Amino acid sequence: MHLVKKIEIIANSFELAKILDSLDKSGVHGHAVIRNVAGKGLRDGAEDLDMTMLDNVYVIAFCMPDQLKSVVENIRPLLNKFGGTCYVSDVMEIRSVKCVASL
Amino acid sequence: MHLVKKIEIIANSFELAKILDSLDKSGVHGHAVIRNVAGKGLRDGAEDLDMTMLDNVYVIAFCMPDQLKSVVENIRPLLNKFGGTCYVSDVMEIRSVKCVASL
Amino acid sequence: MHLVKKIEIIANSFELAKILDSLDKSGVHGHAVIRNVAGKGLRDGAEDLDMTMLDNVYVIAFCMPDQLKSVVENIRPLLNKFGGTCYVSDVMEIRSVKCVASL
Amino acid sequence: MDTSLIVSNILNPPVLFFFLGMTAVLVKSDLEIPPPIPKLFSLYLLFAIGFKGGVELIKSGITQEVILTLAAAMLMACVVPIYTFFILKFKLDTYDSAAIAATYGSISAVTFITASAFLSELGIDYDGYMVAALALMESPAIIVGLILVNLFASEAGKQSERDFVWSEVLRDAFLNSSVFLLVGSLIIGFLTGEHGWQVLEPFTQGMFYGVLTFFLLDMGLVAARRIKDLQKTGIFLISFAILIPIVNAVIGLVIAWFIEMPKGDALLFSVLCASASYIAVPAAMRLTVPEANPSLYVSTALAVTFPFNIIVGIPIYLYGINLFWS
Amino acid sequence: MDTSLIVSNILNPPVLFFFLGMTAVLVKSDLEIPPPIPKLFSLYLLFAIGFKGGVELIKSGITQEVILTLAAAMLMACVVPIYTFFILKFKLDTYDSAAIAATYGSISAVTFITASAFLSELGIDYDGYMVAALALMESPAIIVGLILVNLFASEAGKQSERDFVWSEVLRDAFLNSSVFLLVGSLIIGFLTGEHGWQVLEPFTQGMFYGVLTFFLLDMGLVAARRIKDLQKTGIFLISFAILIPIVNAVIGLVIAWFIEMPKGDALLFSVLCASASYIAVPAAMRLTVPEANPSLYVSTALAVTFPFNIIVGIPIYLYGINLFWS
Amino acid sequence: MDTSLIVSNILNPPVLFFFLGMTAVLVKSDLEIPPPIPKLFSLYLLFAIGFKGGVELIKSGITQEVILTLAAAMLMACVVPIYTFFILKFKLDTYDSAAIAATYGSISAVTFITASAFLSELGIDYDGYMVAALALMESPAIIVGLILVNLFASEAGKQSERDFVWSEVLRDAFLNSSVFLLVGSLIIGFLTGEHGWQVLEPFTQGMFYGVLTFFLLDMGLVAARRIKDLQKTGIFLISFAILIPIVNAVIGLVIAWFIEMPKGDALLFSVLCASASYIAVPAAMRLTVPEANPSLYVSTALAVTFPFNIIVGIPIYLYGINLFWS
Ligand SMILES: Nc1ncnc2c1ncn2[C@@H]1O[C@H](COP(=O)(O)O)[C@@H](O)[C@H]1O
Ligand SMILES: Nc1ncnc2c1ncn2[C@@H]1O[C@H](COP(=O)(O)O)[C@@H](O)[C@H]1O
Ligand SMILES: Nc1ncnc2c1ncn2[C@@H]1O[C@H](COP(=O)(O)O)[C@@H](O)[C@H]1O
Ligand code: NA
Ligand code: NA
Ligand code: NA
Repeated sequence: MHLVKKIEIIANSFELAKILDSLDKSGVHGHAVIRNVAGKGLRDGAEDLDMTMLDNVYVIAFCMPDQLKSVVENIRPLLNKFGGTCYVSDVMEIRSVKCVASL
Repeated sequence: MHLVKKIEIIANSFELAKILDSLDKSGVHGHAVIRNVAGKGLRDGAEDLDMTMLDNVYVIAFCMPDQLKSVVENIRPLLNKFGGTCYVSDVMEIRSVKCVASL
Repeated sequence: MHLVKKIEIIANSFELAKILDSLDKSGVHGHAVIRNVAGKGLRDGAEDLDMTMLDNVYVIAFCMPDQLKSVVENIRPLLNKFGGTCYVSDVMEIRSVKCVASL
Repeated sequence: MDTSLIVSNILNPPVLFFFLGMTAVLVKSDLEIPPPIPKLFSLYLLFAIGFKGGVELIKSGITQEVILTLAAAMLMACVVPIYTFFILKFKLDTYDSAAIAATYGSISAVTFITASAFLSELGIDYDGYMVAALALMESPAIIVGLILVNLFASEAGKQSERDFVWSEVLRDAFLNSSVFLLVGSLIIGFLTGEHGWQVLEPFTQGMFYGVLTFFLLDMGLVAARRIKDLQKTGIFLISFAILIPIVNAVIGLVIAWFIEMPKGDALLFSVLCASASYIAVPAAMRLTVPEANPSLYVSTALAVTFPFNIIVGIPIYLYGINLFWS
Repeated sequence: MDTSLIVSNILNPPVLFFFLGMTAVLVKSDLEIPPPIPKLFSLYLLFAIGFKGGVELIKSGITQEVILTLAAAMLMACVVPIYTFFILKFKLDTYDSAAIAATYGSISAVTFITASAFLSELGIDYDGYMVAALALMESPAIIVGLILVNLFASEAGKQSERDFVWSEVLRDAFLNSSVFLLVGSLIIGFLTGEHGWQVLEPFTQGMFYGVLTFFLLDMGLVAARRIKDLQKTGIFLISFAILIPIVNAVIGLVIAWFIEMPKGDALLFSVLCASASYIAVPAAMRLTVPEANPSLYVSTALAVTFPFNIIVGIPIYLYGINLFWS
Repeated sequence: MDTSLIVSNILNPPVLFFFLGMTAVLVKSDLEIPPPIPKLFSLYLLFAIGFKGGVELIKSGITQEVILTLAAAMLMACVVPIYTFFILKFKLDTYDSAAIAATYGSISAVTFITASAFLSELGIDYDGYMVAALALMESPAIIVGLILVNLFASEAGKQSERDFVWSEVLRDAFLNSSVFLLVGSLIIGFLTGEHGWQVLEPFTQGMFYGVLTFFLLDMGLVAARRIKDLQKTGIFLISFAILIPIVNAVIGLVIAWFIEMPKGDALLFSVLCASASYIAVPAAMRLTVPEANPSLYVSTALAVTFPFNIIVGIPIYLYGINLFWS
């Protein structure tokens, strides 16, 4: 097992393309995206998954600890501009032949 | 970066309103909700996402460490009564202008 | 509060039955499954949630620390064969009457 | 007994697709109707049946017959949960008994709709106001069930009694999405009448049978997935889930005969009495009687009573009617 | 004033189901149309209305009338955001003003479709090329809104100005899914003509009214959920959200009268002028003017202007037309 | 060559909406049909085509012609993967070759359905039992592909051979959701016959063309998104994905000519031979031959062969038939 960083981002779905770009630019090429996330933040009250397309996405990306700095630098301006939240934590990767963080 | 607590709750969807209320009462105003979560717990076997509306929700809320005690006090009676699971872990928040836990 | 392990697996949806079997065999009987997860890994480029059924599932299972070894042994061959990622982290369980990891 | 009615029922597309769904689960095919498609279909069916009922209610007017029928419906919705509760108490605790009793006191809209499609096929008329009876019979059992819990629960149970708020319970019972959409569509059908009917007809009438067929495919999948739960349920509950519908249908028929309902209405009324709720009541019970075991009350209603009514119940009840009405 | 038009509008299934949806939220029923079903319905409506418009456009041909109408549409789409911007600036900052102004400069396809269904009911004809006007009026307000922000934003605002790329903005404006599907279906309807119409007719025509009805049920839910946001909005914006549609409709009618549109077209044109966008424009504004508060521009358009137009606006505008056209 | 057939094919709503979907991706519009709507449409199409086939099968009966046709279908489903495997082996490894070969040995139901809609437009009849051929041709290629892997895989490959269970493979091949629903609907159509057809007609027939059109819009989106994968694929596979369908269609036509199929059946048969699976086979291959690269076998079938058949293949094959059958 191997220590990697888990990045969790919750943001409006229209930011998704920009977020994935930022991750990619920081060298984090793997990610998982859950759509249709309802939520409530500081900014605009409850997001009901209605016709107004104000639904959120939940993005998970696991990366090597040394990529983290670059990710934060790239993501923060997005959060500053459009809102959304980003959290980082420590997880252990179960290594497999096709494992992700090792490459 | 700043230490905050991540609260994850998996429970039947009919408890959702009560759970969000409890969080709110404890001063945790932000949250994200993923619906249509299938699962299997101790209580009632597999939840197939069928017409019987026994599907689960997955609620994520990030909060300040000092709010945690109040959240636990408010959520536990719900879990005792209706079932569901609640877990807490440490995460680092990437601060942004519109960041959440800092307010 | 009580320390338990959180296992997160992201894999192609066709592996789901095999993954849940492995968990079950390792004594981890509770789990939650989020379907329709889009993503990008090392292996086959972006998974668009299209007709080709290449969508992912996100499986979460909380277990006792001593079950972990067995889970890893059972899951790793699956990841080796079919791809997918598995991560483990520490979380605190909020104990309730119907709590999960304690049993 | 004449089995031709059963055969002609079974050879209908909806019932055959119900079988197909069950078969898919048994042979482990990966066939599934992904959520929320079944939800869409069930909203559609409630919308269409409610609207049609309203349009026909305005034609028939609110006559004495209508009022008698609705009174009979209310009566059955209140009596069934009480008498079944005492039967169930022989074997089960108060919570499970009350929850199951409430389930059988309420109704299954899909069973009703399947029966009405069966009547249409056979060219037997039925009145639009039976939809009002359907709507009326959904909720009372929830209230009766809770009263039973409050009366019979042990000390420990009394604690949880304090926990639920009656206003919430009443809202769950009378304003849950099925009742609300059904009654709402009924009222709108009543208000717009023949004119509204014409513009909506290709949607509410033309597609109706097809959507029902598709929906029963999903119900077959759902019911079959629940079958394994029946092991835990035990032989007592399985017998209960077949015999009680028959008993209720017979009571229903007797009442229908007394108040001189026409044939079609009598069938729908007995089907309402015989059917059990697997959506509204279980949802309400989980919130208000969390001590009861959902796999008991959901699985009996869904994996035994529902298929029983769809496949053999409906034609049997009609057979009974044919015997006595002529 | 003759209220019979309003009554006959309200007694239509779509409007009644809109009320039903609002009622569901007010009485706290758990009725909901789960995503992505509403998305499916809105795609269907755009597909059907666009296709029908294209088929009829090929019949009428591209005449001088068509060109005049489309020019009038473009004009209104550019002028409305400018003049409303200055009204809004009295009370709000540049960002909020520009975002709201853009919202009201654009249109609501569902309002248009409801108006066209209302016309069909009354047996009043309208031309297929009005759908082209609908498509044309969706986007310009977004561009005008952004230009207003660039011109009037303070220093601090100028910073964010550098951030967005015009090519992206233009793509959002002219190729967003509603405009794209509407225009695409229009072109395909134009290309396949009468023949394409016949094969698609049971789908695009037969189900149209039913889907619209179902969709307005959902719009009622969505609009009512937004009503609580109106507290934050204040009386100024609420009055704005009722008065400006009337003003815009009147301007629209005057233009329609000058260029001698037939009655049906005049109603649709005034409805386009009166309606406000709650999908395309808000999405674009969040990306390009993140400083503006979405609950202001979404809630006014969705919880005030949309219901106002659907319920009383459409029949009032038609009443006006009836006065002057005869 | 006479291009009028191609033009008349392209000017159909389904093909035009397929283009519209591809265009949406190319111009980066955000148009999308959110899941699970496309799933609903594909279930609907299988249901409708299967049911219709069953109803017509009972009319024609199971004659010698039927049996000959089904035997020819089985033959092609087994032979195509074998011969294409050896062609592919020139450039690719055993795993990729077998997976791609299986893909082309199987069929695409949507291509079949589009071809049958094209025939209906032109007023050319075809027999209901062609749906049975469709169902029969879906699975064998999976089995043949696996046998090829087992025979030709290197030592390292032999290891994974031990891993999969034949019973699971057979279930995936013969009971996967498409085959299961198609065959199930066929049987139910067969059982309920003309009577079942009449009650379901507005649903299965009336909406059919519209749903197909909508579905092809989504297929256009999906196919275009895959186009960028073709870079990795290389010129060899792209040529393969265009030439092999033509070769297979010609073989199919020759067989059809020998067993004297009528024109419509011959077209459908050649389309079955020419089409490649992008759902059932890829799913099975990922499970049983995980060594093969999915972007190779999915993208060629979806981004090259499918559009090729839909746009020019179908009319070309019909052109060939017109030449030889008259
Ligand atoms: N404290 C929180 N915990 C969990 N999710 C949050 C929290 N705050 C915000 N979110 C999510 O992030 C989204 C954007 O937040 P915001 O930028 O504050 O509007 C919200 O809609 C929520 O879904
Ligand atoms: N050990 C576990 N790991 C992950 N999810 C769980 C676990 N136990 C229960 N759950 C989820 O929590 C829901 C409610 O649990 P329960 O109250 O035990 O029925 C289940 O349906 C699962 O989705
Ligand atoms: N670094 C990562 N972070 C988050 N999710 C990942 C990562 N790598 C892979 N995944 C997810 O796991 C799935 C399978 O990965 P793979 O086996 O590499 O194709 C991908 O489709 C992603 O959804
Ligand atoms: Na009953
Ligand atoms: Na406007
Ligand atoms: Na083929």
